Amino acid sequence: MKLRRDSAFRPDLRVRADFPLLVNNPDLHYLDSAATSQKPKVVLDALRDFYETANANPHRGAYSLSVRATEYYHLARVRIAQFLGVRDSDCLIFTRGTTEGVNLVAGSWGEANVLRGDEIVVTAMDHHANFVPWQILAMKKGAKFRICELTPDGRIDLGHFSGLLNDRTKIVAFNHVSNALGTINPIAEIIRLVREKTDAITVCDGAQSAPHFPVSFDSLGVDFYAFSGHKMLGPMGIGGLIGKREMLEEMPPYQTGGDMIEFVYDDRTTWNVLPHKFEAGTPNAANAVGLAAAVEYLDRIGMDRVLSHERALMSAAQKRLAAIEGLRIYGPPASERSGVVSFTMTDVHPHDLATILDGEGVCIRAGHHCAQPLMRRLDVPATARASFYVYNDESDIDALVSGIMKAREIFGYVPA
Amino acid sequence: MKLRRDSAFRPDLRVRADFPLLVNNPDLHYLDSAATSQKPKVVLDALRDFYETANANPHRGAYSLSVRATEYYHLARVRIAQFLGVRDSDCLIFTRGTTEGVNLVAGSWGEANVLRGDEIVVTAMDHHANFVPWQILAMKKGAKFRICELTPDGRIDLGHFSGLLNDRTKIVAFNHVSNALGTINPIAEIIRLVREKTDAITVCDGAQSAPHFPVSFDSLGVDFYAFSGHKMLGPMGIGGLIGKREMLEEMPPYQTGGDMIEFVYDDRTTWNVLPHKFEAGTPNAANAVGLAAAVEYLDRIGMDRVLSHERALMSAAQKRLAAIEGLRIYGPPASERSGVVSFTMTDVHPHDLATILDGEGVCIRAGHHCAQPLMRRLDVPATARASFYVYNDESDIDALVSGIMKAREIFGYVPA
Amino acid sequence: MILDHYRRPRNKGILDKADASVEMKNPLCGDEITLQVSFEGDSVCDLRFSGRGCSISQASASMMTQLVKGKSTEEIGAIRKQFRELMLGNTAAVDDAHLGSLRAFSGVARFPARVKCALLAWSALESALAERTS
Amino acid sequence: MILDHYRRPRNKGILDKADASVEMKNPLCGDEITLQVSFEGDSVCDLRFSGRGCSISQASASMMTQLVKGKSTEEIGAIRKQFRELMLGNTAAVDDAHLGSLRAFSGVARFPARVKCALLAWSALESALAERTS
Ligand SMILES: Cc1ncc(COP(=O)(O)O)c(C=O)c1O
Ligand SMILES: Cc1ncc(COP(=O)(O)O)c(C=O)c1O
Repeated sequence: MKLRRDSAFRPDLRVRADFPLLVNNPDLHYLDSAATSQKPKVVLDALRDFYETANANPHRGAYSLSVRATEYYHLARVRIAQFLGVRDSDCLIFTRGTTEGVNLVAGSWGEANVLRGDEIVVTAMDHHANFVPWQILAMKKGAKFRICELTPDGRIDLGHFSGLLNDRTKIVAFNHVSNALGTINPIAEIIRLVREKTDAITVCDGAQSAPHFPVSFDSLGVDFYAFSGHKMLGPMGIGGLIGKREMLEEMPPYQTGGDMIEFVYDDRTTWNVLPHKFEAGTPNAANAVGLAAAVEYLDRIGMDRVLSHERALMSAAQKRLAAIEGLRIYGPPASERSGVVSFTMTDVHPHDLATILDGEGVCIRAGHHCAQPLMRRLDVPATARASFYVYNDESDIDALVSGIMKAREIFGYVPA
Repeated sequence: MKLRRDSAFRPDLRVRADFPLLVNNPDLHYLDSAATSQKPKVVLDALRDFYETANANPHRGAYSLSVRATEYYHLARVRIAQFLGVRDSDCLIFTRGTTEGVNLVAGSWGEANVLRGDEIVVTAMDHHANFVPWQILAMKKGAKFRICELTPDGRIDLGHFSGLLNDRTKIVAFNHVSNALGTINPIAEIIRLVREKTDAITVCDGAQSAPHFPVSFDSLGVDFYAFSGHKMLGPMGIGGLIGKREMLEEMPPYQTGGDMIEFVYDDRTTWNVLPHKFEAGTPNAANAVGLAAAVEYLDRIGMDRVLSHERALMSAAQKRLAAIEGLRIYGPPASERSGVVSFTMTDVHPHDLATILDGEGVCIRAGHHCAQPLMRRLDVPATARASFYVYNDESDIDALVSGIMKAREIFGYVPA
Repeated sequence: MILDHYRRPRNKGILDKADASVEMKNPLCGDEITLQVSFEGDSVCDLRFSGRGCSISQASASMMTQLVKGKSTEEIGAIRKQFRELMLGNTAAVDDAHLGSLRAFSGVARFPARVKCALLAWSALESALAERTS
Repeated sequence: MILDHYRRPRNKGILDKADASVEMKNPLCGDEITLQVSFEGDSVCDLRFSGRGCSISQASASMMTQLVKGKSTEEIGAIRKQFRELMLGNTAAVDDAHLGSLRAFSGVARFPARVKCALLAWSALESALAERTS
C-alpha cells in the first residue's frame, strides 16, 4: 500500500460526539485503539435492536422471528464481506476474532497438510496470535519454524524473507500491519516472492489493517485473512476469517457440533456447506449485526478519509514526539506507518509513563504488545505505544506531549 | 435431580414485562427457549453500560479505563462461578458457548490423552455438540466410539451404560438435560458407575440445565461442565467451560495467541495461569458482563422458583397436549422432564405445524433438534418441540393448543 | 392447492423401468424423496416420486412431476431456474405463466428453512438429469 | 518515596557469597530482578538485587532489601503477607507499622498490572527462602 507523504493532510474528522464513552468522559484522551476501539452509538443501537426485535436462534426455526434472525445474520455477513472486498460472502467465516481465525487455519489446514520436514515461515514482528499457533503446529508436526528478521527500522527484511522460502515451505504467515510498530507490510511483494518460490498458503493477520484503510481481500492475493471486529468499532467477541473458496472447501472442519453438520450417523458425519461448515454451534448473530453497523459507519465516513485522518494525526504526533529529547521512536518513518507510534524514553520506564499519563487522562499502552519476539530484537523489555483512530484529534496529541513532559519532570530527566 | 410431583405448583412468575422483545410483540408466544432465550432489559443495559463506561482491552492496559474493564470482566467471572457453584472461579473458562466448551476438552485433553484402542462413551440422546467432537476424536485417534442406548421412554439405559464402561474407557460424555426430549439425567448415578468401572473423565453438557434449575458444579462430581449464556437470558457468543483445577492445569492449551502466554521465545512458549491459559485473544468482556447480569437476574428470581414455574407450565401443557387425539409425546413422564415437550402428530408434519403455529404467533421448533442419532432411534425424521422459560405463562399454552387444533383442521385429521 | 397435492399426490409410486433414479434428503428436517425418471430423446417421458416429508416438499414434488412430464431438458432447466428465483423472493417470477401451479409456493419464500423443502424435488431432478448426461 | 528508591536504589549489586540466588521476570512488562540472599541461622543476613524495570518494581525491591535484612523467615513471611494484602486493596493493611516504607505503595493497588511489578521482588524472595528450606 502506497501512502502519500502529503503534508497537507489534516485531521479533519470530528466524530467524537458519536462515541458515548468519549462523550461520557470529555477529558479522556483514548490513544489505545490498536488494543481495542471505542464503539459509536449506532453499533450499540444495532446490538440492542437485534435483541429487542429479532432475537432467535438463526438457521434453526421455522417461525418468522427465527427467519428474521437468520436474515439479519446473513445480511451482516454480506455487508462485512462487501466492506472487505469479498465477492463470495460465504467465504467469510465469523470467528471470535483474529486469534481464532489464525487458530482455525492452523487447526484445520495445518493439521491436515503440514508434515514432518515441512517449513512454516512467520515474521519477527508478528503478534503472538499469528506466531504461537504456528510455532505450536510446527513443534507438533516436526516442521521447521522459521522467523523472518526485520530491518533496523522495523520492516520485513525481504532479502532474508526470500531466502527462507523454498519448496518445503507450506505456510507463510505475516501481519498486514504491525500492532507494535505500525509498519505496513508490502503484501503484493510478499505474495510475489511466496508464489515464485513455494506452493505455500499465505495467512495474513489483518487485525490492524481492516480498521484503518481500504482492504479488498479479492485483490490482496492472500489465501486467508483474519480480522477482529472490536478493533474496528464493532462489538467484542466477533471477527472473521476470509479464505479462498477452494481452500475452505477442501479443508476439514475446525470445531464441530450443531449447524455445521449435514448428516450425523452413529459412525460418521458429513458437513454442511460454507460458511456453516466452520461455524459450529449457535452463532453470535447479534454481534455480527453490530459489526455490520460498524462497517456501515466506517463506509459512511469513507475508509480513504479514515486513512488520511490518521495519517495527518500521525505526522503531527511524529513531529511533536521526535522533538522531545531522550525520546526514541521505533519502526519505519511516520509516512510509512499506520496510526501507531511506539517509543521509549531515557530514564522513564514505559509503565511509569503510562501511569503518569493516565493521571492526565491519556490512555496509552505500555508493554510488549503481544510481540515478545519483536521486543527481544529491539532489545527493550517494553515500549510505550500511542495509537490513533477516527475519534482522535490534535487535542489528544497535545495531552500526550504535555503528559510526557510531566513524566520527564517527575523522573528528573538529565540530558546526558 | 429429584423433582417433586407436587401438582400444587403454579406458574406464578410474571416477568414478561422485563423482556423488551416480548413487550414489543405482545401477541408473540415464544416457546423456543431451548434454542435460545429472550433477554431481559437488565442484560441489555449491562452490555450497553460496559461499552459506554468501561470499554477497553482487559489485562493489557496500565490506565484506569483498562483497569475497569479488567475488573468488570473478573467480577463477571466470579459472579457466574458463584451462580454455578464453583468456588474456584479461575476454573471457569469463558467460551463462545457449549459447543466450544466441548471442543476445548476434546481438542486439549482428548488430543493429549486418548490413544488407539481407548474408548469414548456418549449417549444416543446427546446434542451434536456433545457427540460429533467425540466421534471425530475417536476416528482420529483410532479409539472406539460407543453410544449408550436409551430406554423406550427416552432415558439413559443404565444397564447398557454400565456394560459399556471398562478400563479402556477414557472419556464419558453426556448431557445433563436433553434438549430434544427434556430428559433429566441421573448424574450422581452416572458418575458412580463411571468411577466404579473406569478412570475416565466425565464431560457434562449443561446447556439445558444451567438455565433451568440450581446447578452446583462443585457437588455435581463431573470433571467438566459446559454451558451457553444465550440459553440463560445472557447475550449470544458467551458461555463457559468449568473444569476441575487439577485437570485444567495439566492440560495443554487449546487456542493460542495473546493473553494466554507467559513468555514467547523463538523456539518455545510458556503458558499463563488459569483461567487465561485457555482464553487466547481479546476476551469478550462485554458479553461476560451481560451474562453476569443475567445470572444476577435469575438469582433474584431464585432458581428454585424458575424450576417450579417451568414444572407447573409443563404439567399443564402435558395434560392439554396428551388430550389431543393423534398427538404423541416423546420422552419420560412430564414430572421427570425439564421444560421441554417434544411431539409429533398424525397427518401433520412438524414443519407444517410450526408454520401454521407461526401464523398464530406461536414459536415452536420443528426438526431434528441437533440430535439426529436420537431421531433415528425414535424413527421419526423430525419432531415438534415446545420449550418453556421464566417469561411463559398459561396463555402461551392456550395459544399452542389452539394452534395445534387449527393445524389439525387444515390438514383434515381423520381419526383412524 | 399445496394441501391438495399433499393429500392426493400425483405421480407417486415407482416406475418399472427408470433411466435415472435419485435419492435426496433435506438434512434440516429429514424430508426424503426418491425420484425416478425415464427419458425419450431429450425429453422426460415419465417420472415418479416416493418419500416422506412435509406438505411443502411432497406437494412440490407432486406438482413438479406434472409440470415437467414431456418437456425437454432445456425447458425444464428454464422452469427450475424460475422456480428458484421465486423461492429466493424474486417477486417478478410470480407472474411467469410457465410456473403454472408452482406459483402457489410464492409464500414459502418468506421461510428460508422451508425453501429447501420446496426445492428438494427439483434438486433430485437436477441430479437425475446430470446422471443421464454424464 | 518510591521515586527516591528508584533513583538511588539501596542494596543494588551482587553478593560475593550467596546462599540462594533467584532470577524472576514479569511477563507483562518485562521487568526483571535477580535476588541474592545469604542466611545466618533462620535469618536473612544480607541480600542484594540487580535487574531492570519500572520505578515500582525497582523501588519495591530496594525497600524490601532494607526492610527484611536481619529478620527471621517467619517475620519476613508476615510482612510479605501484609504487603500482599495492601496490594490487593485491603486498606486496613495501610495502618500496619511493620510495613514501614512499603506503605508508600498503597496507591499501586488501583493498577492490577502494576501490582505485579510491586510484588516481583517479593516473589523472588519467596523463591529464595523456599530454595533454602528444600
Ligand atoms: C443440550 C445442548 N447441548 C449443546 C448445545 C449447543 O449450544 P451452543 O449452540 O450454544 O454452543 C445446545 C443448544 O443448541 C443444547 O441444547
Ligand atoms: C496485529 C494483531 N494481530 C492479532 C491480534 C489479536 O486479535 P484478537 O485479540 O482480537 O484475537 C491483535 C490485537 O490484539 C493484533 O494487533
